[in-house]
Amino acid sequence: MDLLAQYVMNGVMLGLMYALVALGFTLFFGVLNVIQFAHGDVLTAGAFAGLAGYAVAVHAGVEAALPQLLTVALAATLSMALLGAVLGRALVLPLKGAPALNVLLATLMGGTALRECIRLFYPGGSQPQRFPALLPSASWSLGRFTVRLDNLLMLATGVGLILGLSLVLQRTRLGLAIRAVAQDEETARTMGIDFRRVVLLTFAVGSALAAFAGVMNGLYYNEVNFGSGLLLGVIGFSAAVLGGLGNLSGALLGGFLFAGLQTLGAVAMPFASAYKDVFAFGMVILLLAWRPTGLIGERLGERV
Amino acid sequence: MNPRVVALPLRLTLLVLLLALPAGAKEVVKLAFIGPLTGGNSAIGLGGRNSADLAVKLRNADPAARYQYELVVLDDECKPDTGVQVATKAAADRSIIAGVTHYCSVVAMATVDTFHRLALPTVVWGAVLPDITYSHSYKEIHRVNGTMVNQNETAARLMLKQGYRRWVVIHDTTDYGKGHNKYFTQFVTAGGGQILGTFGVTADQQDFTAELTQAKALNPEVIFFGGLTPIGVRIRAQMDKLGVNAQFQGTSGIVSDDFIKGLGPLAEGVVAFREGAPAEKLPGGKFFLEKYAEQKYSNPPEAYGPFAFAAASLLMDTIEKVGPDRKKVLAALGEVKGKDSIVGAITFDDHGQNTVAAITAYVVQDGKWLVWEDSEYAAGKRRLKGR
Amino acid sequence: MSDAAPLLVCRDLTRHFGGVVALAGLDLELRPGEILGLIGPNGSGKTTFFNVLTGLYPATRGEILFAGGSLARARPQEVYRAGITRTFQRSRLCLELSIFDNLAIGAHQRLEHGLWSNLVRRRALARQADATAAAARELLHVFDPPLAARLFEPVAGIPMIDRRRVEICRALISRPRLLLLDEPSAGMTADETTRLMDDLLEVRRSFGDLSIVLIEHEMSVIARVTDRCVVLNYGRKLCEGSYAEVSSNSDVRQAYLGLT
Amino acid sequence: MSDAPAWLRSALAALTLAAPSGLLLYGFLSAELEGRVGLVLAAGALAVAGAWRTGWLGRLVRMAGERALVTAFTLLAGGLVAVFHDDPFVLLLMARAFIVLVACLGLHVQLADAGVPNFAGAAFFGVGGYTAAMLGRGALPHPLVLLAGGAVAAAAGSLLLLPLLRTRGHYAALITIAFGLLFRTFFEVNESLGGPQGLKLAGLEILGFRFNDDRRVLGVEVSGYAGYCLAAVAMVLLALVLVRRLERSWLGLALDAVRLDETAAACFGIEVARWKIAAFTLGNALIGVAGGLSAMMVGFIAPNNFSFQESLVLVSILLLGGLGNVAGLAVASLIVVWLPEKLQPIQEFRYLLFAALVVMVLVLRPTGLVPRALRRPFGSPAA
Repeated sequence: MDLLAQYVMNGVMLGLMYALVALGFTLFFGVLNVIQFAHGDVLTAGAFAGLAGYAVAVHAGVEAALPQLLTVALAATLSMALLGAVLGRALVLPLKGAPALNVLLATLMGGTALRECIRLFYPGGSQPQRFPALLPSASWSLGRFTVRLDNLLMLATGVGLILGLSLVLQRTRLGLAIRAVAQDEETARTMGIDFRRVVLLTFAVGSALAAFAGVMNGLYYNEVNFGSGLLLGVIGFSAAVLGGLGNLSGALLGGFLFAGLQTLGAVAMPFASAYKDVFAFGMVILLLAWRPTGLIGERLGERV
Repeated sequence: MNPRVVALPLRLTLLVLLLALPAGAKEVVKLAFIGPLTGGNSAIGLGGRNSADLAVKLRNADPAARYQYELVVLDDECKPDTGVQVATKAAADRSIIAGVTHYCSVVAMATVDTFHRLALPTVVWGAVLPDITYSHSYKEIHRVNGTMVNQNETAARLMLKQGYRRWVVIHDTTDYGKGHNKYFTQFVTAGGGQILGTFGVTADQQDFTAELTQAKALNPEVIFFGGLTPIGVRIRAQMDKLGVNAQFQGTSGIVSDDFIKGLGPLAEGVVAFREGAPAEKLPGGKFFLEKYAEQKYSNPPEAYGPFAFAAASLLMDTIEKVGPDRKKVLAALGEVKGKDSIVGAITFDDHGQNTVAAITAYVVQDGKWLVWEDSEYAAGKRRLKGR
Repeated sequence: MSDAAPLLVCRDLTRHFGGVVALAGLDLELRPGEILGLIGPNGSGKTTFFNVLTGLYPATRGEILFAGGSLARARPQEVYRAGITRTFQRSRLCLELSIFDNLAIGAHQRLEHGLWSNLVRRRALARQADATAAAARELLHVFDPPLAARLFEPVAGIPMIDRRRVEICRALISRPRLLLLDEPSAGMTADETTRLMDDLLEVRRSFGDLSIVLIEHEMSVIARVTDRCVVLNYGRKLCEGSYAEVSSNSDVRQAYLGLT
Repeated sequence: MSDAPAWLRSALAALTLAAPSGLLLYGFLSAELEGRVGLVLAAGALAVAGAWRTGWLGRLVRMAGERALVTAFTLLAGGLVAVFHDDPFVLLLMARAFIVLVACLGLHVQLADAGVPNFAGAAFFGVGGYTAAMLGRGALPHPLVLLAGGAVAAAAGSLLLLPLLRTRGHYAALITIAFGLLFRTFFEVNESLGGPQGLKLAGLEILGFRFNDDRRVLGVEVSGYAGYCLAAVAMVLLALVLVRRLERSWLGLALDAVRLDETAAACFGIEVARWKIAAFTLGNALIGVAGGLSAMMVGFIAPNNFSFQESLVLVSILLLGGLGNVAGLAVASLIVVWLPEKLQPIQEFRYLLFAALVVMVLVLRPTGLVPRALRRPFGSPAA
C-alpha cells in the first residue's frame, strides 16, 4: 500500500514535468501546425540559465533561499522566452509553407546545436551540474512512503501554472488571438490580428513553460545535465501526440499517461526495468494504432 | 598529410629532411589519440585528450628528447563504426607510429582487428572490458589500465570486509555497466554476499524513482552502482529524495570531481574503486596534476586522464629508445616490465595487459576523493552508512 | 429513354456528423444519359451527397444502387471501378505532376500495375504510355487544342480554367458512366464556364450515354445544360423537376434565392 | 557537335560532367590539412554554382541523359577505387558513403515517393546488420545473407504497418520515432544478440573471395576495402536502377498520387494502403541490405550505431539533397558521410558545426541542394 502510494507520487511528479513539456508542443502545433523539436533542449537550456542566475545571485551576495529562487525562476523563464521567440523567428517562421518534415528536422538539429553549445560553452557543461535545493526539504514518511514538502510545493506551482495558462488562453486578448490563429490563420488575419506577433508570443510563452519545467527538473533531481533534453523532448512530443496535438487537456492527459506507463513498466517488470522505455514506447505505438489522432483527438485539426 | 598517392610519402620525407637539415630541428613523430570527444562520454574523452596532450607538450619542452612529437586527435563518438573509421585513418597513416586508444569498451572491441591488420601498436587508456586484451592474441593491443575484473574483485573484498552482506545492484545497460554488474555479482556472491536485486537502467535515464522505490522495499545495506558519473549523480541524489539510506558504492566511472560537484554534501561517504595507483600518491602523479592545472584545460583529467598520460608517455619513451618505427616499437612494448609511470609500475603480460595494475579504493571525505587507507573512514573516525 | 431502368437509385440516403445531419433521407433517381442539376444553399448537403456516393464518407443509413449493384458500403476505389468519377469543389490535381501524369492517374484502372511488367517489360510499358498519351491528347483537344500540346508541362504552371479542364479530363479519361461535377464554375467567369460546359457536352456526345450530376451555383449554367434539377435544403430534398419548374417553386425561392 | 550522333553527344556531355567532379572528389578525399579541405570545398562550390547559374549544368545533364551519367559516374567511382587502391581509409570512407546512399534510396522510396515518414532508418539498418551477424557465420552464401537482411528488415517494418496506415503526418512520424528508440534500447538490454557489447562479424565472402584480405593484384598492394567499395558501388547501381525504373513506371505514378493527395487517389481507384505498404516494405528491404553489407565491412555491430541520431542523419541526407531528387541524394550522402570526417581537426566542435550547417541549408534552401525535378514517365515523348 505504502509502496503503491510512493509509485503514484513519483509518477505524478514525473507526469507533471512531461505535461509541461507537452503543453509547449501542443501550443506550437496549435498556432502553426509545426513541431518545434528543440523544445526539450530549450528545457535543459532553461535549467542551465537558472543555474547561471543562481551563481550570479550568490556572487551578488544574496543569501536567502526565496530571492535566490526568484532569480533562478526569472533568469530561466525570461531568457528562454526570448530564446523561444528567436527560435520561432529564425527556424520556424521562415520554413512556414515548407513540408512539415523540414521544420521537424530543422528544429531537431537546432536542438542538437543548442545541446552541444551547453556541453561546450557552459563551464563544466559536459558533466552533470549540481542544482541547489532552494525549497524547504521537510519530509514525512509512513512506512516506505516518503512525501517531501518541496515536491508538494512544485506540484502546487505546476498545477497553478497550468491553470494560469488555460485562464490566459480563455480570458485574455492574447489568449483569444492565439486561439483565433489556431482555429484559422486567414480569419485571424482578417480579424486584424498580427499573425507573426501572436506566433512569436506563443513561442515565448511555450518556451517559458519549458524553462519552468527545467527549473522544476533541477529542483526535483538537484542535478541538471546537458543531454537530458533530447529524450525529454521526444517524451513530451509523444505525450502531446498521445493526447491529440493542439489539444491542451490532451497534452496533460498524455503527460501523466506516459509517466504512468514508464512507472508501470518499471514496476510490472521487476529487475527488467531497463525495458520500461521499450514498454512505454511500445504502448505509444499501440495506442496510436487504436486512436490514430490521439486519445482526445485533435480540436484544432491537422489539415490533411 | 597522409600518403594518399604513391608519390606523396616520398615528397613528404624529402620535405621533412629539407626542413631538418639546415635548422637542425627534430624529426616530427606522430602519435594518435582516439577517444569520445562528442556525446555522453565526452567529458572523460576530453580529460584523456588533454592528459595525452599534456604528455606530448611536456616531452616537446624537454630538450633531451630526440624527436618532436605531434598528437593526432580523433573522435570515435563512442560508436563502433566511427571508431573503426578513425582507427583505420590512424593506422593507415604511416606517419603515425603508435596510438593511445579508446575509452569505450565496445569501440575498443571493434577496432582490435583494424589495428592488427594495419599493424599499429596501440595502448588502451580507458576501456575496461577484459576481452579487449584477452579475446585474441594480437601483439598490437596493450592496455595500461586494469580490467573490470581486477576492480570488482578488490571492491567485493573490501566491502565484505566492512561487514556488508546485502546489496542491490543498479547498472546502466551499456557494456561498462553490464560488465561491472557481472563481475561484481560474481565476486560478491563468491565471498558470501547476497544480491537482493539487479536493476538495469538506460544511460540517458533521468528518473530512477521507480527503481529506487523497489530497491528501498528490498532494504539493502549497500547500493552498488555500475555506471558513469552523470547517472551516478542522479541515483545518489534521488536515493536521498526517497529516503533510501543505504551505503552508496560506485565503480571507476564515478571517480571524478564532477561527481562531488554534482552532489555536494550528498557525496560524503561514497565509496568507489579505480584501477591504477592513486595519482596523487606517486611523485609522478603529483607532478601530473600540477602540470595539468598549469595548462588551464577547460575540463578536469577525470578518472582516466592519468592513464592516457601514462600511455602516451610510455609510447614516447619507447620511441625515444628504438626510434619512430612501428615494428621496433611493437617489439619494445612486448618487453615492458616494471616500467614505472604515474599510475604505478607497468608490466604487460603476453596479451599486452598491464598485470600489476593496482586497484585503489576511494571514499569521499569532506568533498574530496581520498584513498581509502588514509581516510577517517578506514581509521574508524567516521563510519560508512549502517556500520 | 424515360422508361429505361434508372442508372442510379438512392433510397433514404442519410449521413450524420456527430449531431449534425448533413444528409437526411435523400431519395434520388438518375436515368442513363441524364444531366441532373443539384442545387441548394451552402451547407445544404450537396457535396456531402457526392462524398457519400463516392464512398469517402460511409452512409449512416440508406441504399445506393448503381447499374443494379449496391454501392452503399463501397469504398471509393470500388465506386470508381463501378464507373463513377468526380471533380472536386477546390481543385485537387497533383500540382507538381504533369498534365499527362494527372490524366494517367485518372486512367489508373486501365494501366498495368504488375511488378514484372513495370520494371522489366519496358517496351510494353512504353507502348501503354504512348496509347495513354494519345487518348489524353484527344480528350484535351476537344476542350482546348493548345492544351493538348502542353501535355508534359506541370499542372502548377497552367491557368485556373485549364486546371478545371484537366480535372474534368482526368474524370473522363476512364470513360465513366456517371460523372459528378462539383461546382466547375468556381473561380471562373460566366462565359468561361459556359464554354467549359459546351465542350463537356461535345465530349459527352462521343461517349454515348454518360450521365452527369452537376452541383452549381451559376443558375445560367444549370438552366442551359440540365435536364432536371433537385433542390436540397438542410440535407433534405426540397423539390425536383425541370429548372423552370424548380425556379418558380415558392419554397425554393424562399429557401434558396431568399425571395418571398 | 550538333550534328554528332546522339550517343556520342550524351557520352561527351557525361564525360564533361564526370571529369571535373572526379578531380573534385580526388582533391577532397586526399586533402588532409584543414586549409586544403576548405580550399577544395570552396573551389567545388564555386564551380558548381557557376555551372548552375550559367545553365551549363542543366544543359549538360539533359544532353547526357540518365543512363550515360550513371555509367560515367560508375566509371568515376571505379577510377577512384583504382587511384586509392592502397589506402584503406579512403576506400572505407567511399564504401561507407555508397552504402549510406543505398540506405537513403530505400528511405527515398518511402518518404519522397509514397510520403510515408520513417525516422527509424538506423533501426532497420541495424536489423539488416544483426541478421548478417547471425547468418554470416553459417553456411548460407553471403549474397543470400545480405538479401535475408533486407527480408528481415522488411518483416520488422511490417510490425509498424497497421499503426502507420491508420495515422498521418506527425502521428505517423512519432510511431517511427518511438520504434527507433525502442529498437535501440531493446538491443542494448537484450543479451541474446550480444547486448551492449555488440557482436563480431565474419567478413564478406563471395565464391571463396574473401573481402577482408589485403592482396597483391598484378604486383600492387590492394587493400581489402577496395573489394567492399566495388561491392558497394554494384549495390548502388542495382538500387539506382530499381528505384528509377520504379519511379518512371505506373507504380511510381501511383506512389506519387498517394503522396500528393490520398483522397483524390482513392477516388481514382488507387489502393492507398497497398501502395504505402509496398513502398514502406521495399524501402526497409533496401535499408536492411545496406545495413548487412555495412556490418560485414566494419566487422562489428553494436546498438550504439543505431541510435535515433543516426536515423536523423539519414533523413537529413534526404532533405539536404532535395526530397525526391536522386542526384541530390547522391551528392548529399557523399557530403554528409565525408564532411564530419574532414571536420575531425576541430575535434569536439564537429557535431555542433554539422548541426548548424544542416539547419542553415534547411532554412536558406528549403528545397534542398537539387530540387525535385518534374516526373518524367517512361517512354513519354518528352523523356
